[in-house]
Amino acid sequence: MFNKVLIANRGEIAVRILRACRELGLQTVAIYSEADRQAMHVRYATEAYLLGPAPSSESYLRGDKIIEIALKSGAGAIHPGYGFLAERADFAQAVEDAGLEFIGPSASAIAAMGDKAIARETMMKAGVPVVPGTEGTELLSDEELLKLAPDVGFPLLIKATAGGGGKGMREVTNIEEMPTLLKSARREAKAAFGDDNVYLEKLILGARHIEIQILADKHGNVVHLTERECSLQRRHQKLLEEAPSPIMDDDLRKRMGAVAVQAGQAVNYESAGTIECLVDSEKNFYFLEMNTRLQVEHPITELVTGVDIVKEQIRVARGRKLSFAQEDIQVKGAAIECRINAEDPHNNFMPSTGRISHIVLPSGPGVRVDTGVYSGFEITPYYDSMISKLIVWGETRAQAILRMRRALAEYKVVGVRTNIPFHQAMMDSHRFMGGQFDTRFVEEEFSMEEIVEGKETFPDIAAIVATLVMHDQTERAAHVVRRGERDTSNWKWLSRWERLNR
Amino acid sequence: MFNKVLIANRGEIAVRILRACRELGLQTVAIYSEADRQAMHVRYATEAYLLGPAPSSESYLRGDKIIEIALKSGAGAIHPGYGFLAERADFAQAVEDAGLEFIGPSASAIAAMGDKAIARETMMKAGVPVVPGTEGTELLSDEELLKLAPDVGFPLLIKATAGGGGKGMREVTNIEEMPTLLKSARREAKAAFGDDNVYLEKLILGARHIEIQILADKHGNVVHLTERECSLQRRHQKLLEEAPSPIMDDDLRKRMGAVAVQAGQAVNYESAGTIECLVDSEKNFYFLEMNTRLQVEHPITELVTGVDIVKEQIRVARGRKLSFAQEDIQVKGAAIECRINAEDPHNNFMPSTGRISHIVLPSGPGVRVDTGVYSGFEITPYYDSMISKLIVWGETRAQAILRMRRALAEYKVVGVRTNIPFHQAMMDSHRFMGGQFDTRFVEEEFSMEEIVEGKETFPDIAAIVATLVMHDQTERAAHVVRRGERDTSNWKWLSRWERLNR
Amino acid sequence: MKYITTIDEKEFLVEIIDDRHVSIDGKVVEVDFESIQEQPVFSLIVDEKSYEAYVYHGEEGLEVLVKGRLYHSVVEDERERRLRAASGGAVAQSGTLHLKAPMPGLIVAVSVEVGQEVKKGDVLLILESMKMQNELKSPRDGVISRIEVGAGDSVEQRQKMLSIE
Amino acid sequence: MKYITTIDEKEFLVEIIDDRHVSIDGKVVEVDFESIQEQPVFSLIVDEKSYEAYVYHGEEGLEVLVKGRLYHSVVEDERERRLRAASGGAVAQSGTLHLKAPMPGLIVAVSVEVGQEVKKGDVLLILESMKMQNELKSPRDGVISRIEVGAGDSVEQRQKMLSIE
Repeated sequence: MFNKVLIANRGEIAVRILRACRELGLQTVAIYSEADRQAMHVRYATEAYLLGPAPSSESYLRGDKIIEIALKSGAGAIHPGYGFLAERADFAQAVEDAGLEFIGPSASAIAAMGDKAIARETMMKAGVPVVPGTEGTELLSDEELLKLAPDVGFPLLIKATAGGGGKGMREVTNIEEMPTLLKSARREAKAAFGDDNVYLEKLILGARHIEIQILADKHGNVVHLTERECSLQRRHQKLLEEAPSPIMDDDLRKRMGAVAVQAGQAVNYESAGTIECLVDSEKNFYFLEMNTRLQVEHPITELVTGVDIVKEQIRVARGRKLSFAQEDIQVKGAAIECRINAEDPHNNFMPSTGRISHIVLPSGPGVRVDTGVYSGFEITPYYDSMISKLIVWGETRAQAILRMRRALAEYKVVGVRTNIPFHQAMMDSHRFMGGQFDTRFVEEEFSMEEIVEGKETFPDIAAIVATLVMHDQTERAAHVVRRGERDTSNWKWLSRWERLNR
Repeated sequence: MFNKVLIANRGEIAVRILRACRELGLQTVAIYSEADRQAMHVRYATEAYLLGPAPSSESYLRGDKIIEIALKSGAGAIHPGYGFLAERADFAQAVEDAGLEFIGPSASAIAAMGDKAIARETMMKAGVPVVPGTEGTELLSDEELLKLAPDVGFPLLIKATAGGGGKGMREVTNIEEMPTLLKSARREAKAAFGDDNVYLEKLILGARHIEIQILADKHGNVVHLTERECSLQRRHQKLLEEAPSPIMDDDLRKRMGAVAVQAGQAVNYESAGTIECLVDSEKNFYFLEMNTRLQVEHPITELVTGVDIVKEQIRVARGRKLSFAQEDIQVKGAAIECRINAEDPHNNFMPSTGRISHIVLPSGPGVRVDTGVYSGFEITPYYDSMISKLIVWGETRAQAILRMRRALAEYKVVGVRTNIPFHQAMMDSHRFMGGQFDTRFVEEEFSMEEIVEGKETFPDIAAIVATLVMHDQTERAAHVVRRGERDTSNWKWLSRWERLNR
Repeated sequence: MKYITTIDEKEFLVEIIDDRHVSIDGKVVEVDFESIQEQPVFSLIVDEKSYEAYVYHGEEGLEVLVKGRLYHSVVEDERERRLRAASGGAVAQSGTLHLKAPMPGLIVAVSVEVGQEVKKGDVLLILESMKMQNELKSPRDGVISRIEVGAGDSVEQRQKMLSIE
Repeated sequence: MKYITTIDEKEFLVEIIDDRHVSIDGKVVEVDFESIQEQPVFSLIVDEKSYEAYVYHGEEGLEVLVKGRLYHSVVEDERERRLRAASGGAVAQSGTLHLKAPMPGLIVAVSVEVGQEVKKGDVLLILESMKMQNELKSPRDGVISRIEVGAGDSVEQRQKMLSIE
């Protein structure tokens, strides 16, 4: 049984896993690219090894090097987190071949479920409804896909077979634009997963994206931890998730949960996994894909069920039985997660790079922040733009929303733009409050500007502050004020502040 | 029904209450002394009013001025927090007389229960066992107390009638030392509560300090939220609390809960309150006192029951019924709170004043921090030394302990000494882990040094770090290195750091 | 001292009277302004209303975050204002605009050609960065006068990519 | 460059060889030392073991917090060490010790008299501050040579209260 874990990831999820290991009394090995030498996960781990240059292909995607480091450091297990190598069956196999424990499902389960086309076929065979699309598991060329597209019907989606997180995904409304979109989807998939294969799927309109979390051990126990509502997306990237789903009822939860457990059993699943489904307005659900790894949004499930999913993953990887049974899982209260991205919501969600000169995290009752950044952290263009996850719990959905408003108001990031204003507008949106939305809501019906417009603004206060700050700065420059311990000026100025902002 | 609340307090509890108000959509009024102009609670509130100079007697104890500000600002209610005016019946009465809502029990309930001597009598009449002591409710002179002492029996405790939090409390082992101890107890009580009356109570040896949280509304509903274990104290100051108590069983919980509810009903109690008891090794319990206010340690109850006590206080003050009944209260998992004090545990817990030049709060799953301090905060000698509360939740007590270890390791405070090393040693103590302790444990049996001694140390690492830092500093001073954006030196130095530490 | 302070295109006349008083558009208000130690944070109490402001230098002027909203400010004293007025004021508005890369990345596609007329909001090019394809749009109407990058090029942050007359 | 670095009374001979190598008590180790931006925090990786250190200036020398433990350090180069050795080194140890107030407060009681012999750990006086009565104990054996405060006095931080020979 292993006592040292290598975490093959970076950012908030590396820190999340390190925390779980520490709480289990396990030693930890961090790996890092040259861009991440100062990162929290490097400082937080027992050991840290340099992987290579900043680009993922030369660092976090170097499975060979990672296994080499695991062996050298004496780590008995590798936790892949999400993204990077998390859903690469070849990596899982290589880890196993090296005599190490892969904290996740078996390579064969990843191959069966991780490949979206094979997964669809597996589920169809098990009698689970799937979204219509290109059936079969062979890899298809652009020519073949263009030929199959009219049968699937427009609008349709191009999806990466190795995919997840909306990467390599394109929406196609007609055959004419399809060749170009195929090309860009393949390019993005290649960059994100090192695999440019894609398949087609019918686009179901008015649907909600609801997923079921499962956990399974090596002893054949598969339990589902109920659902997460993930319909709020932009360009197929989830922005905000909640548990439970506002549309869920006991019957639907039972049915979806049963299918999720069945899906896990069909591939002898082990560890944490997620069954993603589309649910239409009649509450019919369709299997979409299975993510054979930890999800970004796993914390909301942790908050409503009380189960620590990452610790449980590690426990079952060590051969233990699940610490709970299906009947122990009860949903209590409601949880919401806002993904805080370094993106400017006022400017088409353009990613924002640069140094976070100052950050204030919200805290207090019912608030959890999972992050890997800190005051002084440099956001580089090499990795994705998510800098943290803000997660709240409330006794009811309404209280969770009110708490999220409070937490967002406390969250301050100086130096880069973030999508906090987007989340604030969402928390004020009547459609969101009413639970009335589908997967197209953010892109097609939600207007941040409209919601912001109605709010009270304080341009006069901003004017006073800006003027006092500039005035003081000018005065100082002119008089070369001596900087003593005590400054009697009322709008005294900090040299650090000046230095930071010049 | 009020829509604006004045918070008659400072520090972490003011921030806690402000957060609750914000989550309820209420406007807030902060008050502050001259020492607290930069404080978080001032910046966090909708409005802020200066009270007066730093000493409490000229600021946070000025009830008259606070009511005046409430009226001026249009606040309809006052939340007193804990300490300061929270248990002053005259203040509660004055608030009511001014036509404002006091977020707490009625003046008569405070008078009946807040005065420890009257409370004892009330409970005795209701048939609840109390710790033997000076019975009766008249105020006693030193002479009278000295005469009664032998009947109570030594060892005994001198306690402030207006008291709480160990202030004005003294342990007496013989009659000879009693006059001096009476004097110092009265002086401390006067300073803390503006009232120097004291009474005597037998000291029960080997006892645990266990308290029951109650909540009551204006409609006669009184519910208890189960117990908190508060035996870990030093000089009668709680240092660390947990819920549930390791010694609790269903029967004892039921009996103690019933008595707590009965105590509340006896005085038509409203709002949050706590029944403090001593429990001896045979699980007999004795009523000690009732705290007619929010407790410092309320968050651990919030974490195991899911009830937001502060929000519930505000709701019932607005005339609402309690949002739950007794049967809804279930204990889930375990919670621990460590009070983080600016005290040097290596030097007799001497308070530490000065500026917090840098602070890193722990975060992530199951961790909550309630605090009013930040990087740059100045700890003054005017108020108490508690700078924050670190609270964790775990599925089991063992997991909560492991999580607390993790969180304490993440908690970094630079610039002042804190008692974090004390808590770390406690989390490593076998006696604590086994739940085997009483109220004398910290003072008489716990040795931080002994526990720390067994741990691995890193003097060589400290030596390398110190040398590299000094070397770099010297080099810089000698060569007057130009400070460019990019510094090629490997142990580059930050001017802010230098400035901070010179 | 008098200043003309522009907040998101709205002008305010702000006069600093003394340490506790400011007039804004002629109205005198009592201010209690405090810099929070070690942080780019200011606390302003005006008529007992409490405001917390996070302030940092932006492209031009200060960025001020108040109650969840970011305000762009330009503060000028009377002399600066006169100088700018004399030099023609908003001339830059109608001159050449250089589109610079907001972050390092890879040019996926350039959607315009030299000589092409563009409207505000038209997509000019697609820049791949942070694993996302980002459409860069025209900030105003104009004509493309120069293109300095092509599909497949890597660009550095703030590198000039194309110009609009 | 060679240094004699004292950590909590234990001496280390530390030589800085180059940017990546240090020898400690004669043993050469590879170090990767990095200052974290904006924070008094350093990351040190030695033989792939990762250490995070919080460093600040204490009364004398640097205070270094590593893995939850605070180390007091004094770093001297060879020249400084020689100078100190020449001037008698630990002389201050046996000279006069001035007890200063660790924080502002009120003297509740003075438990000793001038001329009285005290042992290390004996209570010298009681200082009330932060709503607590704090016993100040003698840091070493000696004789009280001077008392400058009495019960009821207010003292400022670092004010001299009494002296021990």
